[in-house]
Parts: sequence; structure tokens; C-alpha cells
Amino acid sequence: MTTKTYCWAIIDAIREEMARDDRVLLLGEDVGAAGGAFGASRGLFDTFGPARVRDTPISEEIIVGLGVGAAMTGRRPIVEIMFMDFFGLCLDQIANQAAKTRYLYGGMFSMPLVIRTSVAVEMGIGPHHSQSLESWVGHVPGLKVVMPSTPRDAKGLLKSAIRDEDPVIFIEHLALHRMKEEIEDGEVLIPIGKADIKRPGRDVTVVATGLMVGKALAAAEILAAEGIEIEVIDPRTISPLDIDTILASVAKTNRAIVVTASLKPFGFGSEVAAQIMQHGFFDLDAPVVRLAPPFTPTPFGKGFEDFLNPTADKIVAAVRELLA
Amino acid sequence: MTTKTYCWAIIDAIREEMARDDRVLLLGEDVGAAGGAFGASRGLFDTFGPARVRDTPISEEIIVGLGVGAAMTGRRPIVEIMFMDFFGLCLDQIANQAAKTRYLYGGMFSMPLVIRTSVAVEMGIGPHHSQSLESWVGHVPGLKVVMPSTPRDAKGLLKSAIRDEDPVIFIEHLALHRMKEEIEDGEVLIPIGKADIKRPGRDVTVVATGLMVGKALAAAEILAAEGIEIEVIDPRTISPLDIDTILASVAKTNRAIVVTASLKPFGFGSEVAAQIMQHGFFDLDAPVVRLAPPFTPTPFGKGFEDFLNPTADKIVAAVRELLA
Amino acid sequence: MYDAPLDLYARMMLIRACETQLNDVFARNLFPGYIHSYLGQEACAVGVCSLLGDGDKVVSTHRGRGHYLAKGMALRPMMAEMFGRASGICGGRAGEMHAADPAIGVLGGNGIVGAGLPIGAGAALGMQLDGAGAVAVAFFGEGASNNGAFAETLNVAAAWRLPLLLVCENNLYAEMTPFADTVAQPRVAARAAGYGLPGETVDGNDVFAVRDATARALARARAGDGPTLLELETYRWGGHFEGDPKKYRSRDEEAAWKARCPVARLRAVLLAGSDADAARLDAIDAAAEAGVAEAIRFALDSPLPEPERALDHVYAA
Amino acid sequence: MYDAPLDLYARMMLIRACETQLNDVFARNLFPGYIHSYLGQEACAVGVCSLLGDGDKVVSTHRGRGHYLAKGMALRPMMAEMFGRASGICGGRAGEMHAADPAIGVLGGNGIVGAGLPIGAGAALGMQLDGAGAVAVAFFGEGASNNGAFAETLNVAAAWRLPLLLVCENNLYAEMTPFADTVAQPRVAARAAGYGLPGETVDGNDVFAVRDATARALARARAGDGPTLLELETYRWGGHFEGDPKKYRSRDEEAAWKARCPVARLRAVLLAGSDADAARLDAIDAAAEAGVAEAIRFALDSPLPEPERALDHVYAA
Ligand SMILES: Cc1ncc(C[n+]2csc(CCOP(=O)(O)OP(=O)(O)O)c2C)c(N)n1
Ligand SMILES: Cc1ncc(C[n+]2csc(CCOP(=O)(O)OP(=O)(O)O)c2C)c(N)n1
Ligand SMILES: [Mg+2]
Ligand SMILES: [Mg+2]
Repeated sequence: MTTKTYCWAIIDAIREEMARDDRVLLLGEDVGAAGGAFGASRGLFDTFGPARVRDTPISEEIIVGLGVGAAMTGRRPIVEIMFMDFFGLCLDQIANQAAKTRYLYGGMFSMPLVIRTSVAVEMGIGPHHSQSLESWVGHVPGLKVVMPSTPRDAKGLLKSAIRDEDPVIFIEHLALHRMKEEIEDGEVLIPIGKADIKRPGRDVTVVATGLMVGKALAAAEILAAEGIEIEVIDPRTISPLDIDTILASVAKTNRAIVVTASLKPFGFGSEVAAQIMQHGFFDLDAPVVRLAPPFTPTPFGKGFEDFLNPTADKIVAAVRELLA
Repeated sequence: MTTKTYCWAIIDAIREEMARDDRVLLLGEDVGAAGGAFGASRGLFDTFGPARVRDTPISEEIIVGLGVGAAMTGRRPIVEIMFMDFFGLCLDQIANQAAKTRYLYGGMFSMPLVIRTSVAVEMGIGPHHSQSLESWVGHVPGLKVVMPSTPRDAKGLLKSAIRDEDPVIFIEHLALHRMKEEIEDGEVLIPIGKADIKRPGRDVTVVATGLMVGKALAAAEILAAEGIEIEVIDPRTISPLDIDTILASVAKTNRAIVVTASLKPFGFGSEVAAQIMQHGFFDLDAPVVRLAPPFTPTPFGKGFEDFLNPTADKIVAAVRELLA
Repeated sequence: MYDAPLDLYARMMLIRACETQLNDVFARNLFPGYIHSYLGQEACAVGVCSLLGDGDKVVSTHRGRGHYLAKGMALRPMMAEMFGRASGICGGRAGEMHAADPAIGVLGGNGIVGAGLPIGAGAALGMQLDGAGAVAVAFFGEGASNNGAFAETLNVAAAWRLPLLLVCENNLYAEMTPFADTVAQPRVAARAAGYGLPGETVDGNDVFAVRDATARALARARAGDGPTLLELETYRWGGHFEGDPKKYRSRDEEAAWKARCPVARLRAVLLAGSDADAARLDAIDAAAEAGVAEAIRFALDSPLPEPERALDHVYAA
Repeated sequence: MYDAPLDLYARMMLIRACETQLNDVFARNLFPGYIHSYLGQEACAVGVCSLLGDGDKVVSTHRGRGHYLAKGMALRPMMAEMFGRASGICGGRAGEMHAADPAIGVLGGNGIVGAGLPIGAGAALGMQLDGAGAVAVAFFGEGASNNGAFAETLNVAAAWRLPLLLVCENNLYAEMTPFADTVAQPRVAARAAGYGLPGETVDGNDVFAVRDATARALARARAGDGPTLLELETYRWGGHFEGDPKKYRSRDEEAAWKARCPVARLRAVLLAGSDADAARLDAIDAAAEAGVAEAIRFALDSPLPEPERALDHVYAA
């Protein structure tokens, strides 16, 4: 076991996969000699050289397009879009090209492409560096969408993503970059499409994604002191969603809260609520609660973000209300 | 009263508003001398001239950006993105710029921008000309999203959109372009944010959008013959959603189906289901049903589309099942 | 790869016959959807693709049949794909704007104007990493050259010296809008210099001129000297799609361009040279017509795909 | 609009003082978030904006303070905005990358590289329709010139003869990546020709050279002759943001560029000419320093916005 930060876990995953398979490439802004805008590719340029680790211009559309074309010709590219907020510049390549190529051509092409990106919720950088836009890609068939909440999950999911034959959107949480966890030294592979029960409980099912998982666990501690045991489920994969694990939990708890940094309308909370309703309606004692920031852009500054985003205290309050 | 097609209703709306307010402009591919790729700007170039009706290059990002900048300097632009499938090329200007400008600057700017676009569901043109992507924009605060299902609604909503101080995404349904309706000759203004009960009923609430409204009404006819009266609600505006009208209906019917061309995950059906659950859970006798195409891209050809998309028959079957 | 003038002629005639007969089929209401005709541009596809091997990749557009046939896609499955039939090369699900064939390096058409350019660069990156001297070719229209994707592609291809041919078929119109109305500088090739790659404009209706320019660009690409932007001046005989009334241009202009017919020009050259006599060429014409007619019959006789096939291939099995 | 050399100097010194003192504040951990310093580029903003009237519009970038101050944004509300305070010009919600002031034509910074260019074209369209001779100026970095938005903007602006100045501040780096590593042709102005507009490269550290080029471009724009691309060669003294260790460049390179300090150069010119003596300039320096210090105090003393304000202005009231 070695203690790793979320950031180093990502680097390890890429390094291991690049060493394992020389078809793996890394492309993006500042990913090369600079080691990544957030340090998440440190050392890779030195190890694998400029052919396989390439700095791109600030050209988001072609960054993804390079990945699509390279994947169609036998490579396994990892491309980086620095912030998920920039997806509006490259969503055509993601949603119309990468996502649809296998389908369109009747399975004649594979699309082993990983699109790494970062969400900077809670960093106070303002409206263009704060959006958790998993809904945009979760709505697109052909894509897989992954949001790791711990270093080990990040490593295991990224390695699985790189080996996947389908395009995977890999969403890193900048506010988690320094989080530490012990990770076993051998191969770590976490399956895409499988939720993780981060803490078992019996009273309320709390589904939380990415950065919100830690808050849900903190809320669980507070509530446990009151004798309330929430079950914290981290879906880890947004699409395809492991609804079975969630339903099994709801069958036990009869109550659910979904905590997200993504906004409510058309958000992950709505999707989970709709699916719980569809498959577990008669297990529910109360409506599924969506805990999410209000429907506004994110202004500059931590003060606003603390106000807007779910916190452990807000989760505690929501659980208490749901049980009242 | 004059009988108008959906297409001419749109032209009328633009013509009336351009005549009324010379700050109104129309920009887009082929909108000028050619009168629009689908004929939806016929005559406007001749009437208002090349300064106010402009053909653009195939440059979706700047088409929207021109609208943003012109709106910030006192104009009321209507810009056209030929198919909604192309939103991946301009979503940054839509979601990060148009949607956030008022907010970001504390209300110092208005953004009276209309983004007209077309959805070609059921036209058989394949994966890049078939997507109903209202989820992408419905998820973005600051935008309004409108989907008219009849000529009169199209006219009245478009005129309201042009007079609105906020950016409005106006989604036209190509398969409705030839639909006809009588429209009164005076001013027609339909408020944004207000749902319309297209057919009252007592047994099941059917919420349908755009092209699906007609199918729901056809289903209503079939069901009425069996003594089943469905209430067909056309939200007309996707965001902000008039949930009150839907809830009032569900309070009466205790059952709801949402019929969309948008795909299920993170789709309009999920959003409506989640909101009905949140506010009307104890009114529900059964889970809200989402009737939507399966989670796939759209292949070429009408045969596939008929299979994938909701039809009157599928709605009838869903209603019967819900009442069984 | 095919070099013999008669082979070039045969391939151009095949495209010509295909486009002509499809228009007839369309006029008889037997075609499902839009036809984006390649009529008039045959020398472009054939000039470029005749110099490519199966290992070389081609990225096409919404107007792709010329490229598919020139690159060697088998006629029947190609045709059946256009009609959306189960016997189509993609099972009839890709349709008129989208056929592909990885076996011969056709990476597909595209419904999004300009979107093939970044993908072409990605394929060229694949070829560069393979190191086997293969290239990628991205075809696109002059209308696409106004899209941001074009500029990003020129820049990256040049900066990385990718083995990429950027082939612009400048047919003067993008849908109903004349290219000249959307630009201040109408020479597409002139945009290359700003990004540091060579740009060349050639007569796209002269198959030999296209081949010469392609050969130069290929030599550069295969030698590791990077991309070239080729602008092929040509004309779309039909409307944007069949049925377009073409109000945006004059019948005189159309006649002038038809007088520069690429197929007729090649035929004249062949007849003037010693290669072939009229009978030989007529036989080629007849074979092309017959082959196309047979392929269309094959397509029309083929069943539509089972609708349930729509559920396949969303993800890897 | 300000023409007097001493006014130019005062404005450049104001920016210099602002950037220097903000770095100190940052070093003392009193700044909330990132600082994208404008240090070293003062002549660009002042050279261009000194020729603009309040009716002319400016679209800025993530590195915008120089533009704001040069265009005349009041110091205290500008500064308070940087600190995210309620007394900021946008109520403290826009922050370090985003201030705007419609009263003087500042349409805002941008967190999305390149996104200001299309908006600038839209503002220029507004000015063209107003017909009053006003122009729009879009500032951007050389890194942004690799984005598709840049090319689309050049093309539309030229095709429509928009009264737009495209002002590229080429400071050689985009974040940690040298511009030269991402292009085959590093002269940004050379991209103009392909789109049919004039492009000019000038010394961005010489405020008079910047003004001369701007004056030419403005004359063209105001006369209805369309846009100009100006490339101003300059250098970002700091890192991409404060705290960036700048491993991607040498201290020698930094020293060489600091030797070309735009403020010192103007000062030398002024001292060599008859306009001012050192005491007068020192007084200007002191006033700038004092004003900035006062503005920073004002900002730090101002309350943060009430968090509930986050719920305002999503839609028009
Ligand atoms: C991004 C995008 N914008 C607009 C369209 C609609 N459209 C389809 S073809 C076309 C014209 C393309 O012109 P050009 O690139 O010159 O190719 P040509 O049709 O002349 O072969 C347009 C505007 C599209 N499919 N994709
Ligand atoms: C679309 C987009 N891509 C990437 C970034 C991250 N980023 C912020 S500033 C910057 C560098 C910009 O370089 P340049 O345009 O030269 O401006 P400079 O910072 O040198 O003033 C990058 C890559 C961004 N904000 N937006
Ligand atoms: Mg064309
Ligand atoms: Mg720079």
C-alpha cells in the first residue's frame, strides 16, 4: 500500500497504461513538458517523449477530433479538456463524432478514447470555471461518464477507461486533487458502470457524486452521533448508471436524497429521482430529494460558492427533514 | 382569421417584429436571399435589406457570438442555427456567454437574443440531423427554452421571444413546418413560461412536447372512443417550466406520462418526473411514465425512426397500461 | 491506387453514372431522403484517390459518394447503404451522408460541415505514429473552410507536420449561399500561408492537374514534411440537394461549367492520345452504367434493416 | 480618449502600480484566487485605448485589468471587483477575470480563451448598424489565435467590413506552453491575409508605435473600410498567474524583455523630450501608487457581497 493523492493516482494510472500499451497517447494543453495545468501529467513527457505526450494549441475542437481520428486508426488516445466548462467548444466532436462513430458504421470502428476533464466546483474561480456538466454528456448515447471521488477510484476508473473500447468522459474534481488515500501497489482496476457503497446504512439512501461524496460521508458522521445511519452510495459512473445498487438500497431505506454539484433541472438528481420512481416507486415513503445548487451561474468567490453548493450541514438538515 | 402553416407563422412573427422594432436583426446561414434553408425567412431579405437580414458563413460559433455582441450593444438579434444537432459547435457562446452575461455583470447588460433552431426528429436524415437536445440548454440557468407545437404557438411564442430581455432558444420542428392552423389577424403574443392544456381530460395527464403533442392528441382520440379521457398538456416552454399547470392536472388524474423526442437520461421526461415527484408525490397513484426513444443515436431512414420514436399507438398502449 | 488513364476514366464514369442514375431514381420518388449529388466534381475524388493505397485514410463529407467510389468502396454495398438497406456497407443505418469502410481506409462521411477536418488530423496523427508512410486525406467544401474547425486543423497539422492532405473542393456554393458572399478573400488555398503550410489551387475538373498536385502533396507528407492544402476549383452541377431550385445562380453559369465537364475533358484527351478509341470508351461507359443500374436494383431489392437493429452498437458488445 | 504623452504615461503607471501592488497583496495571501498579471504589457492597452471614445467598445480577456484601466474604468470599483467585494463594479460577482462597464464601453473579460472575439464582432456589427462611426476592439492573446473562434471572427469581420480592431497581445506564452511550440508559423498578423484583412505587427512595448498602428486601423474602421488585425509584440513579466514557477522559460529571456520595459521607455522618451522633468514624472508615479494603494484599501475594507445576491440577475426582473 502507498498513500497517494488524487492527482498522483491519475498520473500513476496514465503512466501504467502508457507503459502497458504503446497505443496509449496523451494530448492536451500544457500536458507535456509543463506536466499539466494542474500537475496531473507530471513526468509523463520525460518518460514517454513528445510523440506520445503532446502539448496542443488552445483548440478544444481539434483536441477531441485528434482523439477521434487517432482512435479510428488504432490508437488509444487520452485527450484533456482543461475544464469541463469548455465542453461547449468541443461537444460536437464529443457527442456527434466520438459517441456515434461505432453506432453509425454498424460496429466497424471502435472508439477507445478517454476525454479527461476537470470540474472546479468550490474553487471560487467564477462562472467559466465551476460547472459540473455531466448532464450534457450523460444525455448522449455512446458515451460513458465517470466521476471518481477518491484517489483509488480515480486510478482504477481511469485505467478501466483507457482500456475501454468506448469513449469515456473522465471527470476529475480539482477540489479533490490533494485528497490522499492508501492504494494497493498491484494493478487497480475499477469497473465502469458499478456503484460503490461508500458507507452502509439503513435509514436514508444518500446518492452523492464526485466532490459531494465526502460531504455525504461527513454528514453521515454527524448523523450517526444521533443514531441515524445513512447509506452513502457513490455511483462513480454517471452513464451507464448502476441503478440496481441504488434501488436495492432504497428498498431497504425507503427514502433517498441525491446530492450533486450539477444543477437541478435536467441534472443527475432528476435522472436518479426519475429512475427510482420508475423502478422503486412503491418502496418510497417520501419523494426523492434533490440537493443541488440553486439554478444560477456561479459567481466569483468562495463565499458565494459555500452558499450555493451542498454542504455536510445541508445534507444533515435534508436527512433530518426527510425523516421528520 | 387566416390559415397559416407553421413555417409562415414563423415568417410572420419575424416580419411583424422587424417592422415594429428596427433593432431586430436576423442572421444565419442561407437566411437572406435564399429565404432560409427551410423557407422560414422568405421575403424578409427583400423587405428589410441586407443590413438587417444577413447570410453568414458556416461558422456556428460566431453566428451566436455576433448575436451576443450585438445584443450587448443595443440590438435585438435573431440568430439561426440550422439544426439543433449543431449546438455542439456553439454551446460555449450560448451557455457561457449569452446565458451568463446579465448575471455576471450584476444586471448591467440585457441579452435580448433569440436563437432559432430546428429539430428534424422523424425526418429520416440520420444521426446528425435528428436530435432533440433541449436538455442541453434546459440545464443552463439564464436561458429560456421554447418548443412550439402549432403554427399559432410558434407565432405567438416567437414574438414574445423577440421582445424578451433574456436569451431564448426557440426550437422549431421541421416535421411540423407544413402543419396548418387558423391564426387571428391581430397581434398574437403567447407568454413564455406558460403551459397550454391542449385537451382537457380526467384520467391520465399526458405531458408532450413539440412534435409529440400531435401524437398525444391523436392518442386522445383513440382513447376517447374507449371512454378514456387523457389531459394533454403542452408545456410550450421547457425552461422555465410551468410545473403548476402540470401539478394541477396530476392532482386530478393521479397519473402522468411524459412523451418526448428527447432521450430519457437527463431528458425532459426525467425532469418532469422528478418535479412531479417533488411536489405531487402524494397525488400519484403510479410512477410517472417516461415515453421516449430508446437511448441510441438515430440511424438513417424513416423505418428506424418510426421504431424508435413515440407514436400515437405507443401512447395509447402506455395509457392503457398505466390504467390497468 | 490506379494510374492508367483508362482506369481513371472508368472510375470517373462510374461516379458519373452513379450520380446520374441516382438523380433519376430520386425523380421517380424511389430514393429515401436527400441526395447530395457529386455530379461535376468527379475529377477531384478520382484525381486524389487514384494515388492512395488501402493503408491511406480518407475522411469525407455529406457529399461523399465520389470519394467512396474513387477510394474503392464496392459498388453494391455502397449503393445499398445510400438507400438505407440491410445489405448496405453499414447495414443501412449510416445512409446517404455517412458510409464508411475501414478495410480500405474510408473513415466516413459527416453530417456536420467541417467536423471531418479534426478527425482527418487525428487519422494523420495515427499514420504519423504508425511510421509506415501512410497519409490521411480530409475532403471538405469551401463552405467548411469558414468554420473554426478548418483553422484549428491547418494549424495543428502544420505544427505537428502531420501527413495530411487537406483537399478543398471549391464548388462555389455552400447550400444556397455563394462562397464569395461570405468571405472577403475567396481563395481558400491562400489561407494556408498564415498557418505555415503550402497551399495550392488547381483546376479540379482536370484529373491530371489534380493528380499532379496530389502527387506533390503526397510526396511531402510521406517524406515527413507535413500537410498541404489543395484547393480544387470545381462546380456542383446539381443543387445543394436534388430538388433545390437553384435560384441563387444563373443557367448561364451552369452551362459554362458544364462545358468544362471533367469526364468529357478526360475523354477528349484519351481520344486525342493513342490510348483508346471511342468504342473502348463507350464500352467503359456502358459497363459503368450497367454496373450502377445493377447496384441500384440490388439496393432496391434488398430489404430494409430490421428496426430492432437500431438498438445495436451503441456500445461495444 | 487621451493624447498627451503625460496622460499616456500616467495611465501606464496606473496599470503598473496596480499590477505591482496586487502581486504584493497576493504574496501576503490577501487576494482571493488567481491573479493574471498584466505587468509588462501596459503599452498595449494604453496605446490602443487612449484613442477610443466612450462610445467605442472593448472586449477583454482573462488578463483584463490593463484594458479596464486604459479604457477608463474607475479605479476603486474596478479594484473592489477584483477582490470580489460588494463595492465592485459588478457587485463583486464577476471577479478577477470578468469586470465590465457598459457606461464606458467595456463589455467584459472572459474566462473562455477566444470567446471574446465573436462577441467583439457582434459589438462591431452593433456599431456598424448604429452608423455613428464607433468601433469595437477585441483584445486577445496569441494563444487564442489558435482557436477556431479567431478564424471565424477574422472572416466575418472582413466579409462584412465590420468596424473591428482585432488586437492580439503576443506575449509568447499561453499558460505554460510557448506559442512557438504550437504553430508552424508564429506571426499572428500573417494570418490576416488569408481572410482578406490587413494585418500588422508592431512593437507592443512602444506606446507610440501601438498608437500609430491603432490610429491607422481606427481610420480604416471608422471610414467603413473594415477590420484590422494588430499583433502587438510584448511579454508577460509574470507567470500565467501569480505563483506559476515559470519553468518553461529562462531568467535571461525575462531579463531581456524587462530591459524593454514599456513604462521605462516612455519615461526615457519624455525625459529626453521637453515635456516633463523627473520630478513631474515622479509625482505621477507617486500619485498612481497612492491611488492604487487607496483603492486596494477600499477593496479590502469593503464587505463581501451577501451570498444571497447569488440568486439575483439570472433573468431580467
Ligand atoms: C456545422 C454545420 N452547419 C451547417 C450545416 C448545413 N449544411 C449542410 S451542407 C452545407 C453547405 C456546405 O458547403 P460546402 O462545405 O461548400 O460543401 P458542398 O455542399 O458545396 O459540397 C451546409 C451549410 C451542416 N450540415 N453542418
Ligand atoms: C477555451 C479555453 N481553453 C483553455 C483555457 C485555459 N487558459 C486560460 S488562459 C490560457 C492561455 C491563454 O493564452 P493567450 O491567449 O496567449 O493569453 P495570455 O494568457 O498570454 O494573456 C489558457 C490555455 C481557457 N480559459 N479557455
Ligand atoms: Mg461548396
Ligand atoms: Mg499569450
